[in-house]
Amino acid sequence: MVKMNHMKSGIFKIGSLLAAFLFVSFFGFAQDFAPWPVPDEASVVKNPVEANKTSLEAGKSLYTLQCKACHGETGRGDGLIKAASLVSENFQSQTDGAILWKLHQGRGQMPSFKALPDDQLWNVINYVRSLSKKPEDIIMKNAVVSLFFNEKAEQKELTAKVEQVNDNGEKLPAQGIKVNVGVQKYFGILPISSTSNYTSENGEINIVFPNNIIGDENGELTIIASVDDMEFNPARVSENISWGQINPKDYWSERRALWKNNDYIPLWLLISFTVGAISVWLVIMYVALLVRKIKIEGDKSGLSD
Amino acid sequence: MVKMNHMKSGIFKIGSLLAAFLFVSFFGFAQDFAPWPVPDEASVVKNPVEANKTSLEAGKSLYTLQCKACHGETGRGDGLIKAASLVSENFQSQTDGAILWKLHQGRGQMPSFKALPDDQLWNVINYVRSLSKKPEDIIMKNAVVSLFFNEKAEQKELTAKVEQVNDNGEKLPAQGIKVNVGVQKYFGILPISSTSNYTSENGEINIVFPNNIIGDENGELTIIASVDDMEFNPARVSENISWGQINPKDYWSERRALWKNNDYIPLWLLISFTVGAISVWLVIMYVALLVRKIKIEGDKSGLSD
Amino acid sequence: MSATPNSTSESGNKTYEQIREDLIRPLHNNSFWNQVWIRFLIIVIVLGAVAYGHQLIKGLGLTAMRDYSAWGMYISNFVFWVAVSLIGSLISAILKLLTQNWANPISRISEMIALGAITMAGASIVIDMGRPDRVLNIPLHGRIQSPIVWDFFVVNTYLVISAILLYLPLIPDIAILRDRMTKAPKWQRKIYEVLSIGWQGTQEQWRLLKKSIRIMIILILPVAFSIHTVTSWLFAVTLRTGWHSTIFGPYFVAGAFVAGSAAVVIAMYVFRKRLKLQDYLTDHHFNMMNKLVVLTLLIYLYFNINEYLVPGYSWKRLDGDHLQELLMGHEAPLFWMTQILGMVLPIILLLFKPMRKPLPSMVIALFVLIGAWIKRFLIVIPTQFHPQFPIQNVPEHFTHYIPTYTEIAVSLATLAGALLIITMLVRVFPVVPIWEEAHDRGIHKIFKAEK
Amino acid sequence: MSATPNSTSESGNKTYEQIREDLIRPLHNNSFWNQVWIRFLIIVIVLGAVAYGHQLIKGLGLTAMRDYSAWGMYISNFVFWVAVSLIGSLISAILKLLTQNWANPISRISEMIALGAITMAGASIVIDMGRPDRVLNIPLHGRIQSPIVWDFFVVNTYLVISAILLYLPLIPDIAILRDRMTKAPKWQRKIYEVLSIGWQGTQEQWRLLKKSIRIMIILILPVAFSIHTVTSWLFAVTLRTGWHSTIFGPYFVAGAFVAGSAAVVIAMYVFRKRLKLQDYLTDHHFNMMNKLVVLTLLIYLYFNINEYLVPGYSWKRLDGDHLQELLMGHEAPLFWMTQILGMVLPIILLLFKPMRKPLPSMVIALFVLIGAWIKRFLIVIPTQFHPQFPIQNVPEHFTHYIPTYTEIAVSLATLAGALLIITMLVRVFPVVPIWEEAHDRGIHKIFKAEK
Repeated sequence: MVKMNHMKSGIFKIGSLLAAFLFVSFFGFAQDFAPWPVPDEASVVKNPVEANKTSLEAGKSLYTLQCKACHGETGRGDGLIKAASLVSENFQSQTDGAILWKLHQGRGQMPSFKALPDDQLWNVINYVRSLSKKPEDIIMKNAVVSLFFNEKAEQKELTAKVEQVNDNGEKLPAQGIKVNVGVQKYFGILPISSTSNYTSENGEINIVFPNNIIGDENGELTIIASVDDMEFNPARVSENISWGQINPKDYWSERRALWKNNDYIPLWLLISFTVGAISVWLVIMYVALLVRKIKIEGDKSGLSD
Repeated sequence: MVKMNHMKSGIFKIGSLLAAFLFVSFFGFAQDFAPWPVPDEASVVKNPVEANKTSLEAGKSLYTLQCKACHGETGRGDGLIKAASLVSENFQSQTDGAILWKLHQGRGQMPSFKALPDDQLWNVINYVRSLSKKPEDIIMKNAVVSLFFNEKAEQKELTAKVEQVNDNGEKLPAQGIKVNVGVQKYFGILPISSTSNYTSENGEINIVFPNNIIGDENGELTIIASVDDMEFNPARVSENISWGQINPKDYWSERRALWKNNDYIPLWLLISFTVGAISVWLVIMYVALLVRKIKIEGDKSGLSD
Repeated sequence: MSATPNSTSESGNKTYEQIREDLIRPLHNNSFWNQVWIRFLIIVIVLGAVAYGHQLIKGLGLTAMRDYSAWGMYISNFVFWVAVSLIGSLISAILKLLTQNWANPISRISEMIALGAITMAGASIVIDMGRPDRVLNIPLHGRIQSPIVWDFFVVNTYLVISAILLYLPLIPDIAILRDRMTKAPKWQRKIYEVLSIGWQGTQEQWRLLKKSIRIMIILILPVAFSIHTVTSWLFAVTLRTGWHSTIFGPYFVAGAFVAGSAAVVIAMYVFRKRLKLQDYLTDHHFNMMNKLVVLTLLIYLYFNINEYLVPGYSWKRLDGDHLQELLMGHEAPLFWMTQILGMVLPIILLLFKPMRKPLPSMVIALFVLIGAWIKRFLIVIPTQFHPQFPIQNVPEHFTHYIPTYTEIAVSLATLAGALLIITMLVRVFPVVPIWEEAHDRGIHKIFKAEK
Repeated sequence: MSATPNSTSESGNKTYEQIREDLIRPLHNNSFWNQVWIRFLIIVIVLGAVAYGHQLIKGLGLTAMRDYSAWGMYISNFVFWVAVSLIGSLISAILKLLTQNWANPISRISEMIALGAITMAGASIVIDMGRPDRVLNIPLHGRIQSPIVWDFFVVNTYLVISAILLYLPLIPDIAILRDRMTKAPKWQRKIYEVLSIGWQGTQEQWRLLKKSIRIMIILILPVAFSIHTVTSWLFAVTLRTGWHSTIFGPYFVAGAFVAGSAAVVIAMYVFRKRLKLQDYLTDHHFNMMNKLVVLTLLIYLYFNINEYLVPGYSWKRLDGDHLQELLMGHEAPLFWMTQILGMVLPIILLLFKPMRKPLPSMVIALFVLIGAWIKRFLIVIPTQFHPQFPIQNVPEHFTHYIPTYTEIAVSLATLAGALLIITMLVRVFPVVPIWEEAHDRGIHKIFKAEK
């Protein structure tokens, strides 16, 4: 019985180990949303950076790089993994200092950002604060963006012009506005403007268009320009132009039927698969029939015994 | 015996067929250099195109495309396959009309060029005539070429300048000279100038430098500009500049020892190969020893019999 | 390997009754240890089920699968189970067609392992789905061009064929059990009654049975090759570095025979010890079976050399990145451990006859089997960290894969599941075929009316 | 395939003397037809030698090899001969180790074919060299990293091993010939005298001989696999589309067994007819040998599916270009002809027993063998017309490859050379092993002192 008791305790050990594994696993998950107390001395730290446009823009770009993936574009915690909402009452009620402390610490899936200079983190905090402001709190200006194409002998140039629209419908060139220009590709927009493209005093940015972008079979491309400025409502324009390299319509890649839906299924494949599948199952059924015969034979023989 | 005769004749048939094959094969080869008579009415045709610079240049580029591979750069018949020399007495003694006729006809490995317009063929004939002129027949001018680099915010520009050097050492800008500009790559020069780059009146050509050329680990490139004009002696300049994309020194591709010489042989390969090879031959020798033992055993046993 | 035509061994000559009782005896054995083992397996399965339930509710976020490694431990388990399941066809079909009669007493063990493994292969795929309720969409709306559809078809077909191939040679044995196991619980006697389908051993019944078995061992071969080749194509037809390899089909099949053979050696050892079958699973069987392990390992080694040397010689950029990680970088310790402890060393050791005895060969087989699992992990996971298009804006911890407790718990449950299936089969059916064993020993008594 | 343990057949029981005389008789036969055949082969060889001499003087410009197809017919011949030569190891080593005794009477035929083929494989490589006098630079200055060096080593090693493996089982037979062929020409008697190395058939001699044979049939296996795997790597380790394929090693080995088995069936048919060996190369042997052909064809079909489906599914640009040419374009007629007439149709036909009779199976084997040659041509040549870097400034006729008369004449001479080697071997040595045949029929008379 000693042996048995020993054994039983062994089982219980393994069992409880497994249970502990699972518990830790679940708890480890739940933990992310457990309270996260901040020391008082950290909470009282004041944010030295003014939430001006520069700070907000810098904060936004850092947020996009480091935070967006988990916390989501609008900070609602709806990124790739489940993360805390940054627009919740709960979050926004903290002091800036408390947020900075958390950024320094990190916890669970949230990494520590101690390596980044504090002023950059303050920018992010300013930006995160701005996320919770309701849209109606801010008066957004309106703008229109337009595209001009200019083809010289050896070089293609593209001009994007941003004009601010006044309340009375007047258009005036808007200076210092960031404009993103890109080419529509299969999986998104390929940027062709640099990240620091701000409009000049006449509201324009000029971009030398690269020669190596592949278009459709006519070399046609869709160019998209959009205003990326916190004080303006989103504005965007898209134009088509044949500035791309010609992508010859390739019969075989068009017909790469194996990658397409069932309407394009190659006959040889349909036949091989169907014939193969049916014959295997016909043989199985034939064997089932043989087994049935064995049973019938047994019943007969059993009777005659 | 009828059967035997029949058989014999069969063997002879197959044999003579094979012999004929071989004969045709050898003769077909020799034929290329056999006389190639031209009808009189073809020989008397006059060349209507003057052998001026335009004609010679057009002729040269067509020659490079269609003739050079076999007849060689200088027409000595030393191209990829053995072909007739175009600078020989024998060849040059023909009339232009006779050459045109041969270009039209083609023979053996020499294809017919009937598909090309006659005036282009005349250009080639003019050029081929020029090949046999001894260098001292032509007075070549001297030129120097120099390179200037100009880097704007977003764009790199390169200027190649050609100056003609007079007998008294003066340099004057040379207009209308073709300049080839390229980047030195592993297997040759990658052209970055278009084929129709002729210098402007100040002796310059300007080239927008492409951004996508890969340099060495510092992005350094060697730019080569050369004068390509029939009236000038060859002139060439090469300069280094860090305009290329950086090609990070890749430890593993540097060390791709399998592609290198025996000094770089990886130890594991040396050991596997040597050990494998030696052990196989040791086993073979062991079996040879066993066979020797069989012989010794046989001799013994044979004696005792 | 060379075979001795007759598998009689040191056990001497036994009568039919002795053989029958020897092989039936384990079915009466409902020992404490057996109970403990079964309950342990059930606990593991229940814990895994809880973890799976949690995953079902919370989603695959509970696993470590992310943008890079969209396939994780579950898929490498799937490949592993498919691999192990192939052993049924190797031993029951290939060796039988090659008239290697020494393998007859082992054939049922291999079929039981095959059935347990292929069931868990199917389970692993469903476990890997975020929405398992949509599994029927595969046959209903699947693209026939997709290897997933082929795989769905062959896995299910192989499951059915494995079950039939286990069942058919069991019929005469079940009839014996029906007649002999009169003291067994009612449910068990009912099973025997139904499954023996009125077997009387008449000449006609034998003819029909032998014909059925013959058909099935031929049919299982193309299906077995298909199942693992198609499984390999799930990887190989993508353009991904490390997967897009023409050799993958035969490479996977060769690896499967290694994993399955090792599993059989382990099972043989356990059954021999626990069920006291020393007279039926003799040293000779271990000797021959381990020669088979060496043979499969040598073939697998040959395929490994081809799989790594060809891209390794050319060292294309992405191939090079992948191979550097695998052969010299982050994955190298695990990789070389697997290759050496799971392949090279077993080959060398098993060339010596003493190593082919039960205990040492079982230990070696354990290394081979664990190596086989790690190898599949290495084929599935690290490959995904060298995508042809960069993946952007992901947190740093997406760039490596460490299975979560949920995945580990669920995976352990599939292992326990397979073991439970095998255990229950061994509880109810004799692990060595009674009639075949008697027949191989020259006893034809039970073949009532056989010619 | 399944084997019957004993290969005695419809010929009934013969005495040892009958067997000996039956198998020696062909050696006396110096018929008119035989003379014609030998002279015909010599004429073809002389013509080929003239063509080769011409090539030697004029250079490889006489061949159709140019910038694109830098490898031509000579290299595809080389691959073909290497492939055929592997049959020696399959029949003499693999089948023997698998105790498939039915193959014993065929083993010497397969070894003779192997020797003829491997000699011509070596010759083909030298023929392909523009400066054959520099062949010794390979072992002297070769880069050990280069598969060419490995190939040089294994081809020569395999040549030696093939010769030894042909010679060893011949020793007892040569001793018989030494004693019986007293009326043979002097040179022939001298050969027997020397090569029989004083064989007396003592127990010790038998022990040593059997040990030697056993060692050699194990040694030949890794060397045989190496030779064709390394030959495949000559292609596979380059980055060329259509060659850079991890499966190439086993794919070539599988194809080799197909080509060799077909060659054996043809040789069996010819020897049976010409040497009147109906009692020794029976319908049973044809039946079994053709089952082997089907098995090798099925394995080869499996590798073919993997080799074409994996890149065909992904259809990368250059793969696509190559496969389009091969499957649907310029090479498609030849490709599908080869695949269907040389693989699929033979598989289907040989499943029916009447097709495995001597005459029909010989015709099928001819198709298989010709298909095997064309397949190698298709692997070597068309692939080269899709280079990764464009080739510039070449005449239009460089962009396709049609062998010149020189190449055809030289290639025919290598074929004649292999046939001449086999013919001369058959002239001097018995094609079916006398002592093994007697032994298999239960006659132990000649094993003087064997236990």
